[in-house]
Amino acid sequence: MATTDQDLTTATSMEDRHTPLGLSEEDLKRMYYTMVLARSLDERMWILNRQGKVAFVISGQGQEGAQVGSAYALRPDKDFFLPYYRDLTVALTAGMTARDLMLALFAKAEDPASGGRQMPGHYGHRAHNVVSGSSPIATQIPHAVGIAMAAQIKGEDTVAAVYFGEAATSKGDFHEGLNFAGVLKAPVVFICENNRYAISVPEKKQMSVQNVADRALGYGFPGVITDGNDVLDVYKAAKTAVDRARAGEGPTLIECKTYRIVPHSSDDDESRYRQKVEVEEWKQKGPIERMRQYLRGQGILTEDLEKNIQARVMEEVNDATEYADKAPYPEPDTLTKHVFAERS
Amino acid sequence: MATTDQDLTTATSMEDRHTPLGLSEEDLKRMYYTMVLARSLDERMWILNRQGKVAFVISGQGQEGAQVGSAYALRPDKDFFLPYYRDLTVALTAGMTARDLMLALFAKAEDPASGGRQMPGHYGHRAHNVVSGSSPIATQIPHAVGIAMAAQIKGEDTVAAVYFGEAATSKGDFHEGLNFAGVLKAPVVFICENNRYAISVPEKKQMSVQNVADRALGYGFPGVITDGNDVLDVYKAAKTAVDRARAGEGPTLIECKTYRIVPHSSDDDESRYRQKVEVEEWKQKGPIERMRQYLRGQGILTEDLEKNIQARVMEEVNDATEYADKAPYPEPDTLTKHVFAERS
Amino acid sequence: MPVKTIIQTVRDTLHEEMARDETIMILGEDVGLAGGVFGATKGLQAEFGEMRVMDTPLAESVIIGAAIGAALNGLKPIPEIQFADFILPAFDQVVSEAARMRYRSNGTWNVPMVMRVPWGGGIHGALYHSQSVEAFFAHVPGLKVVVPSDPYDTAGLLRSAIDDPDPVMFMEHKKTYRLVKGEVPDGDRYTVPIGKAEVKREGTDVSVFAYGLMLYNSLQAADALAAQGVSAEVVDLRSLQPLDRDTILESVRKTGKALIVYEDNLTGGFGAEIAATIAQEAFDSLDAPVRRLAGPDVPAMPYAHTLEDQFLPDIEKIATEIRLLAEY
Amino acid sequence: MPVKTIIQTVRDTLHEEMARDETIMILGEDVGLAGGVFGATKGLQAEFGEMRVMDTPLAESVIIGAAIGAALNGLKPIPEIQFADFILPAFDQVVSEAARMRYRSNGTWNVPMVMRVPWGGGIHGALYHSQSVEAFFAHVPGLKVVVPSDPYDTAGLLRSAIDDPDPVMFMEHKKTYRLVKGEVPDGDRYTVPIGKAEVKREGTDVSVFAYGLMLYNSLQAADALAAQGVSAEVVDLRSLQPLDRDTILESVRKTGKALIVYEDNLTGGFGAEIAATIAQEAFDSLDAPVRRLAGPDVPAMPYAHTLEDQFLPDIEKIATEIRLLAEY
Ligand SMILES: Cc1ncc(C[n+]2csc(CCOP(=O)(O)OP(=O)(O)O)c2C)c(N)n1
Ligand SMILES: Cc1ncc(C[n+]2csc(CCOP(=O)(O)OP(=O)(O)O)c2C)c(N)n1
Ligand SMILES: [Mg+2]
Ligand SMILES: [Mg+2]
Repeated sequence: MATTDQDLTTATSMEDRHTPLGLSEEDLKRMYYTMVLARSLDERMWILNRQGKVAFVISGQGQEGAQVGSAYALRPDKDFFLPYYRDLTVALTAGMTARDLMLALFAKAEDPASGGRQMPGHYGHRAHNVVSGSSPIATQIPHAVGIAMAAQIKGEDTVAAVYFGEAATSKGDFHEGLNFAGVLKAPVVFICENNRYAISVPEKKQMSVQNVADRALGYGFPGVITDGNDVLDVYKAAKTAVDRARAGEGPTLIECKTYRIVPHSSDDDESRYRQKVEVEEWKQKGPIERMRQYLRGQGILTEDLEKNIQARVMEEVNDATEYADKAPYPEPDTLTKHVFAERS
Repeated sequence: MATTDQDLTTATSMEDRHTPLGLSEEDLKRMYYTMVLARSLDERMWILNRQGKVAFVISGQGQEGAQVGSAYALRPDKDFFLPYYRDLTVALTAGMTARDLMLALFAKAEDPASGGRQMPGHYGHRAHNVVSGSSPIATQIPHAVGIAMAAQIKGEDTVAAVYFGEAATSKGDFHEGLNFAGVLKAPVVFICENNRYAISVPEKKQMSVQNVADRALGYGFPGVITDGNDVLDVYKAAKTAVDRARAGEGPTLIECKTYRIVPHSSDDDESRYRQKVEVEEWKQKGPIERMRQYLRGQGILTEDLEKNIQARVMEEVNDATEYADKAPYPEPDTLTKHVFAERS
Repeated sequence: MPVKTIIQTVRDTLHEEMARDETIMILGEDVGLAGGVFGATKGLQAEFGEMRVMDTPLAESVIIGAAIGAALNGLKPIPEIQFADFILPAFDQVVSEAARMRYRSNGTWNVPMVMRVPWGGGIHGALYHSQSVEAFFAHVPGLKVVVPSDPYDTAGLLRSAIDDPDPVMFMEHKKTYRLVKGEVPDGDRYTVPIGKAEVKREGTDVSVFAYGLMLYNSLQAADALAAQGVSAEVVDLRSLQPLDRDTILESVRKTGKALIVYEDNLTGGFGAEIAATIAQEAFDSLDAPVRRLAGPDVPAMPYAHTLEDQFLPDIEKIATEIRLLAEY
Repeated sequence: MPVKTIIQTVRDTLHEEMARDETIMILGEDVGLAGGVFGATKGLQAEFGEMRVMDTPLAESVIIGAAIGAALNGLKPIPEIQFADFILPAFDQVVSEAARMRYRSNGTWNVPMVMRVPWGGGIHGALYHSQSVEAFFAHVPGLKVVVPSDPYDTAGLLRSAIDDPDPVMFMEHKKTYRLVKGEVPDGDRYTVPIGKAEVKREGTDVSVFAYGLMLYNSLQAADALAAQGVSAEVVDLRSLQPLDRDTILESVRKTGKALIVYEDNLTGGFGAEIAATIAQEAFDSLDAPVRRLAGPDVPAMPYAHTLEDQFLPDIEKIATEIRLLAEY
């Protein structure tokens, strides 16, 4: 695994890095497809926003690698996923569909996360153990610890994976959660997508350590730095962490060094705080590009397959968009539903 | 400085350890006197409680060394002190008097900390820059950071010293405070009196690192372990930290390994969670005993001086008790004063 | 029937419930080995183990936050907050998370959890061990807030809270812990429904609404006034969210006069909601202004007994208010 | 006189005040380089430097906590909380610390600090970017809570808040930021006193009390009803703590009828306090029940416009309530 930013170089070696990790070609294709789907959905969301069709977008572009690389190490529908608002790819990996995400974007009644109640990006799906998230940063971290603690108490081998940005690590809930998890040796994996900015605030104003992973030193469990744009590097760390957790050896903090290549949200003007050239540089090092290169090098991604993937993705995105666009909004009188359990 | 618990052995060497630290014999006598005074006040408080004269005591017995050793490195009336409820000795070192502490114990109107409004142990004295503390654990830590930040903005060389127990390091305010201080390189010294228990909860259920000082690794500034029962060891670390802070080099976290040799408070039954023998062992290693031994070894503390100190201390304690006992309670109609600034 | 204190009832009910339902767990500061600073969990760790009766780090936000997680994963956690005053660091977890989980997930996720919160003053607890926090939480949709005042209701409401699929704040008045004794049926797992007030004393001239310690002060004031020919009805609210508006309005419609007594700060206290409800819904029945008697608007209850006594609405002050209304 | 939006007025007033008083500093998330997510601090860092206009880590508790410390050490900090919803993690620092510092130290320590808190809904901000939090804080003795509704008052009240030796929560309704424009005198450092309501529209039949966005909905409802012969008086509360009870009661004594409009959840909202005050103090003048119109008791305002619209008390709903009262 990479240990400093300088180590985050584009993988060019032709060596097979996936087989030793227990990943088949099918796995790789699935991961790749999910990333491409996430990116295309994400791009479509911005288009819909620019067209005035949806009020708000918050985006995961650039962070798909960190997301799929980590989420793929968990068991869908069995382990718990606590994504944050950039985690389209986590949501898809956990079992949510393109339609699910588009329904949320359009704030439609059928949105499985919230029925159109929350802003887009607030993932959730009970059937897939994707826990409903809120907007206040870092509050999901204690939930993940509690989920893991419950697994310990019940004697189940469930693992909880919780996601957040680097700025979330400044918050009390991060500290209290990791500290408690350390004491409990709870089966939880903390995954930080360090994209270098909190809206406009750069990481050096967020913390005075070089790596988010360094923070694990205060909690008595491993902190691991990964090249967040290298799916396999992230997967390797996540798999190790999940195995550790399931074996009762306790939590891991995984830092994925990555970058968001779009503005913070559709309300953000990024020119106030960063240069175009910096963004362009990172686009070159993007996780999808990196994986494409790897798959081509391994002879897994042929030109035909690539075309086929693009076509299937487009179809899925179009279908989801159309479906969500046509779906009905929540009825006004449902406003007062689900405050408490309905009386029987 | 000690690095593990095992290193915390009673200093028996006869070597002069204070002169290299810039401490004169006068300094040592002052420190010793303050500890003895604190201990005697503290013991008197328990007696008054057992006599039914005061409703509540919370105690610093056993922790006087950590307190005087650190507080002595600051400039009274210039630097800021943010003690917690065990810090009798910090309060006295900062300039509060025995009468001040007894007035608070008796909840009298003249109590300079709160006019009898707060429970005993909530130190504060504006004229001495002793900042009013509350009961919720760890809330004073962000205040210290803000005080230090203000000094930076005003270009003043003030340092803030903030005190807390090891359990306070589990709280979000600890983390947020230290993280922000690290980013600012603020002139603040964080002093943890690790007395091994939070009421009944032992340190191993509080954190999964071996030392509180390890937590500093997540904040990019030094974390130092001291033998909290060795005044000179603590002073050395504190002096270094204060100098660093004043020189603009940023914060330090100092852990003082110590022990409280009395119950948590007058409401606590410590037999529920620890053995008498453990307490007795620590009493042997007490900071006052340790310093007495050192001072005798150095020929600074003669038998005459010891007697003289005991006599002066008793007089001070008696005077303070009598004075406070006789002082009037707050008038009932002052209940509604000082909610806001009085209208002029 | 055995006669118990409130604290004994809490302890025994927790014990029975944990024996009955193995998904119940308790977590908090000093709840394990020490059995809680008030003794509410005494002996439970020895019986149910360190994981089901868990001493946590000193961190209220993660106590509540982890309890939420445990609830999401099939347990029924009962976090104890050592003093109500110390729930404020967990405010975001309680309000933004526990209370909003069901609503924000369109009814798919829910948080069955009982937060035990010892509150109230009169115990020389000073500014930070005496506070009333019910107004903060009874304002938050998605939370239930119950305030039992006697042992019978304590057991019955605690069971209802445990049975509830949503987060319940279970507020125990510290001063009543050992002061109030009462009969608690053994063996029978009876429940008291959340959201029902109880008329503790019938009367015809003035309705008095109270909960916690103030209920007892009000009852005693009513007793004292009975001798003087003033008949006060005293209603124990028992639950603030949901609030039993029917019982409140029924009483006011009968007496035509209402006094609300609470020890929290007057302004913005939950008594304001009760007064506002009466003013809107029972206007035609009112023969006098709706009056409130509460703690003064000072940050909290001071330590010195001269000030603490002055803070609390005592029997005399309550009696004066009732008389004033009766004579209106 | 220049005509400005509210957000422009906030920005200009901060600018003038910082130039005037070098003890003033601003801290918060994205307030520096980016000038704040709403632009309230645009250009200030370039002029006053990184230490006086400081981007902080994402941690509201230490934003408020450090501001308290800075205030204790002689500065006048103006922390910005990006959205009111995100002040909840700092609840303990605001309530237990800032608000209680003067009282607990018997008047020796104080916390002069202005917390700027953009609040309110109608901006598609959904559950966590739309909340009303004033009821939590106006209940806390030791805190002042102001809610200016137009540019003139925004500048005048912000200056008063800065001059105040105690902590002030300065609440800016997000929806009014660019919607509301008005004249703001240049050059003159006028102030508007904290604790004074203003009758924005005189009337004789019904008194309507509101603040923030609801003030404008109420004014429009009053306008609409004027054509139908109903004369509504509309009072802008401007400050909730202290509350201008005199102006409120005077208005009710004149009209005999009161409607309180707020967008926060109905139950336990600050409107309850206003209703309770009227019910107690103006009983003899009342010709109708004191009525409240507020947001429903659901955790917060949803995102889908169908639900958001349904949540907010709109002009029509307000007009209906006024008419109901007028006809009572
Ligand atoms: C408690 C809280 N404060 C402020 C915000 C506003 N906010 C939303 S995202 C964000 C930045 C988060 O940065 P980071 O954690 O690094 O995640 P990223 O957006 O970079 O992925 C801020 C300040 C919030 N949602 N919650
Ligand atoms: C936020 C908060 N929670 C709980 C308490 C109750 N309480 C008072 S002291 C204490 C233990 C503190 O332990 P530590 O920080 O180690 O300090 P020590 O008492 O050991 O010196 C607890 C739980 C409190 N005061 N504040
Ligand atoms: Mg980031
Ligand atoms: Mg301790």
